[in-house]
Amino acid sequence: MQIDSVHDIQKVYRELLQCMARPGRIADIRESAAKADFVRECHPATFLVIQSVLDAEVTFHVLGDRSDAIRRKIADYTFAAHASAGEADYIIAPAGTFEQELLDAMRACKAGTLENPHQSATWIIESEALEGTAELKLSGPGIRDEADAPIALSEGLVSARNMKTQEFPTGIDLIFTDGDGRISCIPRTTAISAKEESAWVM
Amino acid sequence: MKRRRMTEILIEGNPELADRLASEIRHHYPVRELAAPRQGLTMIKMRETAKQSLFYLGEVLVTEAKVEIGDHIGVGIVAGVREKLAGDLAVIDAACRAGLSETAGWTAMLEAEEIRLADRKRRELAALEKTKVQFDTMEE
Amino acid sequence: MGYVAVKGGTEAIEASIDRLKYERLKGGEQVEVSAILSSMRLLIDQVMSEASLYSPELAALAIKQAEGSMEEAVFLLRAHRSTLPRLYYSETVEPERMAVERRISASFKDIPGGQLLGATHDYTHRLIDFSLLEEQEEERQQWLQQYEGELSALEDAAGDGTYPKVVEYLRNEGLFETFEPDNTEPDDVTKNVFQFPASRSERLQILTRGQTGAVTALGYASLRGYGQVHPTVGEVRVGYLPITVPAHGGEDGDDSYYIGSVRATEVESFVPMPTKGPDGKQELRFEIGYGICYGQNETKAIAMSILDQCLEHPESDAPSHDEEFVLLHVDTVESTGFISHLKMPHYVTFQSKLDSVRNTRKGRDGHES
Amino acid sequence: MKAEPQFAFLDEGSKKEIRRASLKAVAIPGYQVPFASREMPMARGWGTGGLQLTCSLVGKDDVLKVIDQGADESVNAVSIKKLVQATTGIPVTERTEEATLIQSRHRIPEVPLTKDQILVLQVPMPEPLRKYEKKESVTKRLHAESEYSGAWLMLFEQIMKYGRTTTGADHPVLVNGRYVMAPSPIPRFDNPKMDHSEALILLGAGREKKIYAVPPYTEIRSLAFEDHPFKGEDFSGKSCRFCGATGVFLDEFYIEETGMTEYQCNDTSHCADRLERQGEKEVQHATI
Repeated sequence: MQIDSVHDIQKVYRELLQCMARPGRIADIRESAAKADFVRECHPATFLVIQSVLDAEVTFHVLGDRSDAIRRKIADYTFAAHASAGEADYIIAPAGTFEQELLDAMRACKAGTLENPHQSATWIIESEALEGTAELKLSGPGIRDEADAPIALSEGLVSARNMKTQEFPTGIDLIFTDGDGRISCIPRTTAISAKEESAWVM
Repeated sequence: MKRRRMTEILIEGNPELADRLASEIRHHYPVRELAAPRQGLTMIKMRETAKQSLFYLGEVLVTEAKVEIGDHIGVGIVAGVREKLAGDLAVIDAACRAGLSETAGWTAMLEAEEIRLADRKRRELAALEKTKVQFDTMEE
Repeated sequence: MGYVAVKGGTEAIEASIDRLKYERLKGGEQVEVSAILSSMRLLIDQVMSEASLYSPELAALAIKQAEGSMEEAVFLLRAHRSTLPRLYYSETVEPERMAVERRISASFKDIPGGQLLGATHDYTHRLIDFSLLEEQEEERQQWLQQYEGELSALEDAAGDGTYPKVVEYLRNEGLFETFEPDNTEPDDVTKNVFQFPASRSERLQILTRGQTGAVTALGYASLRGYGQVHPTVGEVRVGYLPITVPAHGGEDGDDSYYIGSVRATEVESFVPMPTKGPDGKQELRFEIGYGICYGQNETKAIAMSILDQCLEHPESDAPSHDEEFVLLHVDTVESTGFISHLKMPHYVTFQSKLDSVRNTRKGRDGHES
Repeated sequence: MKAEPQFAFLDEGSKKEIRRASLKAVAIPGYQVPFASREMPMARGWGTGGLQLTCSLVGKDDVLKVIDQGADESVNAVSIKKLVQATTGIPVTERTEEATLIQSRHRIPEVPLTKDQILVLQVPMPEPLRKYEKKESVTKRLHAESEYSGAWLMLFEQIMKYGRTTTGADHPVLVNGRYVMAPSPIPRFDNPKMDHSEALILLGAGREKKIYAVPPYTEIRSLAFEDHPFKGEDFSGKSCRFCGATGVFLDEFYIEETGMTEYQCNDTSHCADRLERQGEKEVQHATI
């Protein structure tokens, strides 16, 4: 079945919006993702998120060693232009991206300015399965008290992200996708803290 | 004949010429319609003369059609609502891109139409010329 | 105060729309779109210019639907534009390629190529012509035949309809600064957000699609003293600009598609501005204000050229030099929309204000007395 | 010469831009994200910002409610519903509980909204600082620097002059302790409904080309001084003449025959609901 460029994309967007508004919420877009089974280069969920926000008016950057194939696919489907990690509006970190490369790009990417905080990079990160036990606690706007986040985030990533968001309203917003058609978000306003039993403390 | 010159003759000239050329192709080759004539917009990019910079003047309504002959895609674009002409232009464009033998015989017809257009333009210019203010100085 | 059934709004709207149609039809006679197209040239021009959409056919249809209301007709085209895909961007239109129908200069008595009056209302006396009441089809045809007959007897003119620009002639004399062609891609206010300070391309785009009356009023204000630009019109020209679209994979301009032409009015205004000479002494130099709009609308194009020049000099504190003041208030859809929204009910906001006003009368200590 | 019908009027490219701006707005609560507002077949100032948000959000499974000044059957609300229905075919409802998308002008419904609903508010003037600073370039900087002394000064001056703040609707709020925001011209009565709302609230200003948001569970504080606390419109001792409701926003009517002032629910669907439960079948309501 083909992806319906109007209705599937609308569904994905609505889930994405609710995820951005409710950090830590896991949304299931499997039904639409199943139609993107022709996509081999990245998770079908990643492809759908990309389809719902990218077009010729924005730029993107792909990390990882398979970046050429993914880049071509995205450019073909969205007409978005590729740009460096420091300039791109969207940065895509496919599964298997080396942590060092990801951290370097996170340091380099746009975080917006105090006057134009929206001119910042949005990250689309392919993650381990977004389910199971939460390693992290989230708090901030969109969250009543605290939320569990079953998102596997390395200590390095959390600290690079926190560096980038410490001067609100500048910052970066993260979208996570997994191989089973799930998505979740952590916007810049979210405070990430380790569960008490966790091995590391921020 | 180059595309710029040819499309101007076909669009400014008598649309029967485009119809005749396109019919000839349709008669001999299978023409696949990729996009039926549809309306859309073309944004006009313009240079201004104060600082020589570029800006967008506005959009113009166009009719566009796309066809395929063999492996060759042809595009017809014309300002205004002119669906028949857009379709014919697309066929003619595909024929030229494919280098079909019929196109070789078109030059004379196009040139004849071009001459007719030039005549019309010269008459138009002469008429405008009558509204020119003459500043002849009186000399003995 | 009567009670209206809960379905009242829906029914009233239907009835109101019927009433509107009745107003349009009750006179008995209807003007055909083709008649508007062939006889309302300048109205169509103005609608296309403010709509920023060149299509005489659609403009004529919109005029009929809008019962001749300028703001409604423009609104219809703007909204229709939102539903159409933008298929192409043209190649850069170089203004000297205009096939000129009319050009005049106020700066010189004679200009290279001559003053060409073309068609203009400027020298008609504005007396109502009652003979138009009885104008007959036969008469019109006769006049046309005679006029066209005279034309065919004329000797062929030389040239291709293009003319040198007055400004180039003065640039060659060193009176104007020369600029290298700047091919920076323009910004597009209809696709991307614009922020202040606006770019030159954004300013020109907003002004060229501005409401004729608004652009004229602000240009006039500048002339009268709420601004510091009082120009001499270097050149006004009216004519057709050829439009071409690049071919995918095309090699050069000869490979591109010619798609037709659009009529436009273009103006260069000359404004003397103080500047520092090479020896540090104050001297004057001419600068150019640029104006252009779809169709023949010379007042708007001249007013635009004044405002363009004003906005190039934000150092003046006059309102016509303030880009937020000018650019945020000249769009017809925005200004007429916001003015007209005052017709909507505001009883919640009024109730809220009423509460505040009553409270202030209860006592000054913040407590109910 | 006919155009292809497009689901929810806007083309997909326009929707994408609005969606990108909305996502940023949610990520930066209270910050006004600029967007290239599209021209709609409805006048600027008549809810085109809200309508663009609704069109970017709406899907086949949605149920839409539109209210204007509290009324579902206001002509403007009807007109918006007609447009969305004609381009999407989705059902509309007057019952707040049934709606998944609620577009509103100047009111937040009396029935508390839930996490499965999105509230879209139409905004005429999104800039809360515009009353004392006319330039956009300056207000942008003031927001960047969190320089809100002007907003406080305005309230302070009102207290000096009148002994209390005299704001009507659109009383400014502080979002998540960072941005001062115009809540749109909702009455002060509705401001507290924004605080830690279960529903996501999106605000759209079409003419001014801004989108901003209040995510769920976000702190919204109405600007006020400790010795002059914020107060909503006061309807104490008054009740709806139809359903008898108290503690709701009321419209005031002068009854000619009796020379008396009477009150009725401003939220017409809330009132109708109560009446229905009280056994009244035929509901009559004044609307404009």
